[in-house]
Amino acid sequence: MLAYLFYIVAAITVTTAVYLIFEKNPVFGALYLIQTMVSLAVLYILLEAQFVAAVQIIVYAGAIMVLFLFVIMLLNLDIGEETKNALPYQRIPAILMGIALFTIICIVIRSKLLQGKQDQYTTAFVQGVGNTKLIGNLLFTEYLLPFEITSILLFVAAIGAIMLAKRKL
Amino acid sequence: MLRSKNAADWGNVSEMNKEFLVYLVIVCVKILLVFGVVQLMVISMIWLERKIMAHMQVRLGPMRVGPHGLLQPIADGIKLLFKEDIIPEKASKLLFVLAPAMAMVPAMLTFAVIPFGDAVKILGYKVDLVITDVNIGFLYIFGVSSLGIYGIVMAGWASNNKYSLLGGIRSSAQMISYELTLGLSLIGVVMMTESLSLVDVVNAQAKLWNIILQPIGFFIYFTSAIAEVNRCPFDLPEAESELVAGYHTEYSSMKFAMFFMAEYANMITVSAIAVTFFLGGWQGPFLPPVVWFLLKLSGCLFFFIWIRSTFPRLRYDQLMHFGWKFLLPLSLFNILITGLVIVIKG
Amino acid sequence: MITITHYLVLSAILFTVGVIGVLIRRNAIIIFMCIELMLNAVNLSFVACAHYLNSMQGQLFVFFTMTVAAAEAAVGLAIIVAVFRNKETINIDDINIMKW
Amino acid sequence: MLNLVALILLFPLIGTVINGLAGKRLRKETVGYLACGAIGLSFLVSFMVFIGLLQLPPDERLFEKHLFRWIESGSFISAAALQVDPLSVVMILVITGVGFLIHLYSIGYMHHDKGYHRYFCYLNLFVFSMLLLVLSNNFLLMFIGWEAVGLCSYLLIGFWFEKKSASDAAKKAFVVNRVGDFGFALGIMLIFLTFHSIDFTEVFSAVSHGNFEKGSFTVTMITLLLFIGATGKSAQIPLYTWLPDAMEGPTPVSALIHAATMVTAGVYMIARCNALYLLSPFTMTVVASIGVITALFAASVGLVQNDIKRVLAYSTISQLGYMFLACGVGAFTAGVFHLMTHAFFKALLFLASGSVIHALSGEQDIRKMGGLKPHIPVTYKTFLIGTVAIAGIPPFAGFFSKDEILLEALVRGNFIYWSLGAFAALLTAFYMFRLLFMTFHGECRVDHHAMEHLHESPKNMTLPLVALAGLSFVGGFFGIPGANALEHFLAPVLGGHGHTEVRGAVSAGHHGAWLPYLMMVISTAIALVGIFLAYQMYIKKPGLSKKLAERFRLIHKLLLNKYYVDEIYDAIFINPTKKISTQVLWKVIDVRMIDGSVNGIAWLVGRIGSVLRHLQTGYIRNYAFYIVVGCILIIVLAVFGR
Repeated sequence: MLAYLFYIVAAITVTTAVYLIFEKNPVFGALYLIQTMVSLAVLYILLEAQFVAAVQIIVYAGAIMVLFLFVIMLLNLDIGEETKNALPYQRIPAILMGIALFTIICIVIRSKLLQGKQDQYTTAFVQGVGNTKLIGNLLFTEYLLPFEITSILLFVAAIGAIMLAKRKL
Repeated sequence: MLRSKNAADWGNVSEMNKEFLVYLVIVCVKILLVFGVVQLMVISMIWLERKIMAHMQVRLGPMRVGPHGLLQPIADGIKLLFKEDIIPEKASKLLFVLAPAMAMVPAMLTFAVIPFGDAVKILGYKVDLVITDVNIGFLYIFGVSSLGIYGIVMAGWASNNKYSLLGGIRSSAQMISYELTLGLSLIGVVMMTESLSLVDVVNAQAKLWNIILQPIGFFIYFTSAIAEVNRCPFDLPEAESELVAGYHTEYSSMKFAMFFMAEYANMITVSAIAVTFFLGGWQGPFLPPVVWFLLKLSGCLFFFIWIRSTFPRLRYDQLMHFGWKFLLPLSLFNILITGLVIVIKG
Repeated sequence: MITITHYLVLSAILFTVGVIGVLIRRNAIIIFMCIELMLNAVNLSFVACAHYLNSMQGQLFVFFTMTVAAAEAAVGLAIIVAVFRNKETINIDDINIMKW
Repeated sequence: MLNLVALILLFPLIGTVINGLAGKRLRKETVGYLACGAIGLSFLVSFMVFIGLLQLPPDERLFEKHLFRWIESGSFISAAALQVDPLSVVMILVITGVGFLIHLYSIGYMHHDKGYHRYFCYLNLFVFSMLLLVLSNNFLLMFIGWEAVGLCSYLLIGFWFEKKSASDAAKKAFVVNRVGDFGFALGIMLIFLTFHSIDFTEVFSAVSHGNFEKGSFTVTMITLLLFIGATGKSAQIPLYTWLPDAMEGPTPVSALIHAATMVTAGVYMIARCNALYLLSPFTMTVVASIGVITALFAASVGLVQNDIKRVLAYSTISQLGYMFLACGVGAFTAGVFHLMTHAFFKALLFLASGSVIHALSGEQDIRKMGGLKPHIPVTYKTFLIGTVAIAGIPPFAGFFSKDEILLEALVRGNFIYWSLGAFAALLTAFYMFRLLFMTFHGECRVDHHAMEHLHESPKNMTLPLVALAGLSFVGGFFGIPGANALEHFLAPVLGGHGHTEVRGAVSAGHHGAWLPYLMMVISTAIALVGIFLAYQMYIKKPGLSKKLAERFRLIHKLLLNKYYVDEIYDAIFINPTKKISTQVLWKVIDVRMIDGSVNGIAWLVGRIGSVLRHLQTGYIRNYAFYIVVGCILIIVLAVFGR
């Protein structure tokens, strides 16, 4: 049953992603991407990563994509009219390159290059403690420095966004 | 994800025994019950609001249909149902149709994790009076409510009307801004409870309501909630006088009714969250828990109506300044204080 | 049975779709969304690996990726707005003055 | 107290930095007293270090202070470390003491100059460099100080760089010094190759352990190369030509750099390396010969010069020749002793001459002086003391040291050294008194314009004069025969090659104990003869000198033109170099080959670029496409490339 769920969700994810890149209208593109992200959240739940799933919805679907929609509407780009195509000859090679990239990645996935080490956080252990609690613990002890650095990153990004977008400060 | 029943077990068909079937039935019943009650409340809210506001403004309100206009919502509903369903020619049809549903669904979904009563025994089965107790209920609420914005934004854009679009843009900016303070105001409660489950939050308030310990948090939450559901005095996205009703200008008939209902449903949702997080949930003496819950909920809803009839609408820049320059620092301050107290108390 | 390979291949597909999107689209915002798609694809592989290796690091890394994505979205969209204000377009083929 | 040694360096450096960076905005008084104060504090600390050193037993008077690691490259390790031992203490006392007096003098002398702060910045920097030179504990750090004093000398000689002669003189000093420094640098490299270390202690202990036989080729080369450096810095034949020209700088600079301190660096260096030099008898001979020849040569030129400062410059060269003579015969203590006394009286003479020049509003030609004695009495008296000291009249400082050198030259060297040295002493006494008489006595030849402004110098200029005069008077008693304090003090460094042993040998040997006293009498007699001759020629019969000059016209002309050395150098070195540089190096190698290849490469890059630039389309998607292609290639390499 879980397998079916995976296949269904994966199909939705891929379909919406493909729609995104062929969709003329950016608003619809954004909506497709939202759907992709929500489907990914479902996949995260299947992978026992509840916290990541929730954050995926809140941050990606709820905040970042709203920002995208907001900008699209602000610039009123509703008609996806692409006036000038300077590189019409790049379309076919690009798609071929994409396929080549996919093939290579699949080869890497099948190869012995990807080796992992089993860690201590088994499903049973995680469920005993609680996924959120574990992440919180790790984030505020072992990974405190990167966590703080991301906060600085966000701070700087906020300043940068204001600097860029404001006409006059 | 589910505490009572592990999600991973679903995959094993052979283990789908009787117990699971019973569980399924109970959940379905609970869903239907909650959905029905909420719809009923929405309908009665429409009547109540008109009546209460009328009395506050020293008039009578609806009096014609039924005693004291009691059947007015039903009359309104029938009227809307039979009106012509207009879809503007240049509108984006799919989104235009989808938008009201998108507004309605998240409002209802939130109820899935709100506990409305203590556990009771029915026919030998222990039944929690909550549709499902998720251990990340807090995150769930925010995940779902952050999606609620899309209904309004899509409606505003799909209508292909500049007023609607302005309403949509306004609401997206407003809701992003206030969602931040909304979330931060509840962090204090979560820090004290040390759990993200709403059942735990309610249980932790058996002795003392959180509104006593977190008055600032409650104030911030309620203010942000009003903005989040686009109620007066923060109803900029649908300001009749400047935007000709904003994002639902082009809507008519049942679609309009759904927006209308979504707004009230959202109101009930945020009130229910307020009750759960700050007002002790279903906790209370003498009366049955469910009754206590409904009573507190009604009190909150009355507060909404009260504010609507007393406060004037803010200007848009005032709204933004209030959110970013006052509420956000205040909520951060609140978290800081809460953290300090927790650390000092050990 | 769903193995890690399923997830990784799905991730690869999403990533490739994102890459193709970046290469063939001309609307800056859509390109940006394609980049977000690529980030999401990578996130998926992180979570999948974390799950199948009983590790927590993958999930933590997703958390950091999201932070970066959020920062990137804020700054990137601000840049797009600024470009639009100057050039009245976000078709990146019209924004090509940085050349010989 | 010895730990304070770094402070000695620090104060002048601070003075340099403050005056160099902010001097323009400071008041003149502040600048002057800041610079003076820095050197004064330095002197105090030096004195404390001296006291600290005295408290140690004589055999342990060696203190090294490690400041920081400086260069580490393979087996080559050089630390920035300071060394305090009797020799360096004597040097720092002389440098800071005389330096302080000259700083004080400069406040008055330079008062009207618009480059006031620049002057004091350079002066402090110079003192810093000189202290670094004498305090360093290895050859490399010493070389830094060595180069830095050269730089300061360049800056100060060319202080009035608007004057062409000054800037030319500065360049000349710089270039001539470079020749010497080149030899010095080569010497240091050879030392490192030979001893695998450049620390004084390690090198000298390696030498004293007898790993090298006497007169070995390597050691001879090392010492000769070092000596080339010394001739450059200490103005010996053949690299002396820069020093007379260096008189273009302000007079206190001449006193400080070209009399008292910098030019003695070569003597100091040879004294420091005495262990090495003693291993090479050939070099010693070279040193002594060059020294005595220079002494005589410069003294003879000094006879006929008419510029007051030039006379003193040649006398400096001559006196330095004495010091080298002392070193060359192995009497290092006598050399250092003369270095010290010379610093006192030569600084005094220069400052006094500066006072004269100051009084005459810049006049330097002694033919336009005369009869100044009553107008500037303090200057006269101090100048007289200086002159008597340099001429070698007991009991003034110069007598003891010069007499000692001549004695050593006779005892350790041979009769030729002594006779040449004695003759030079005669000439010294003669030309110094000629200078004195022509300046202060006789009829007044000053033009009336300058006469109106004739005045004694202010207090802060005469005070250093008096102090130095005192030192010139008593300076000799440090090394008075019999109770030779300086010699005992220096013995640990300059060791058994010092004076005492010789005295012992003298008293016990075939010469007999009477020799030193006989020598004293002879020295005094020689000086008196010189003075008498000068008196006869310039006071009694003023026309005599002219007659003599006409009688020996050829010799006079030769001397007046300084043996045409500058012209010879021009013809042999400078003009051919210029020609080769212009015709070959510039027009062929530089323009055709170097410029040509550089331009050719630039042209080639330009051509390639103009083709390649078409890859840069400005389309982001294009770049992204290249990136994807690159990624694929990298992954392919990573997967299949192993």
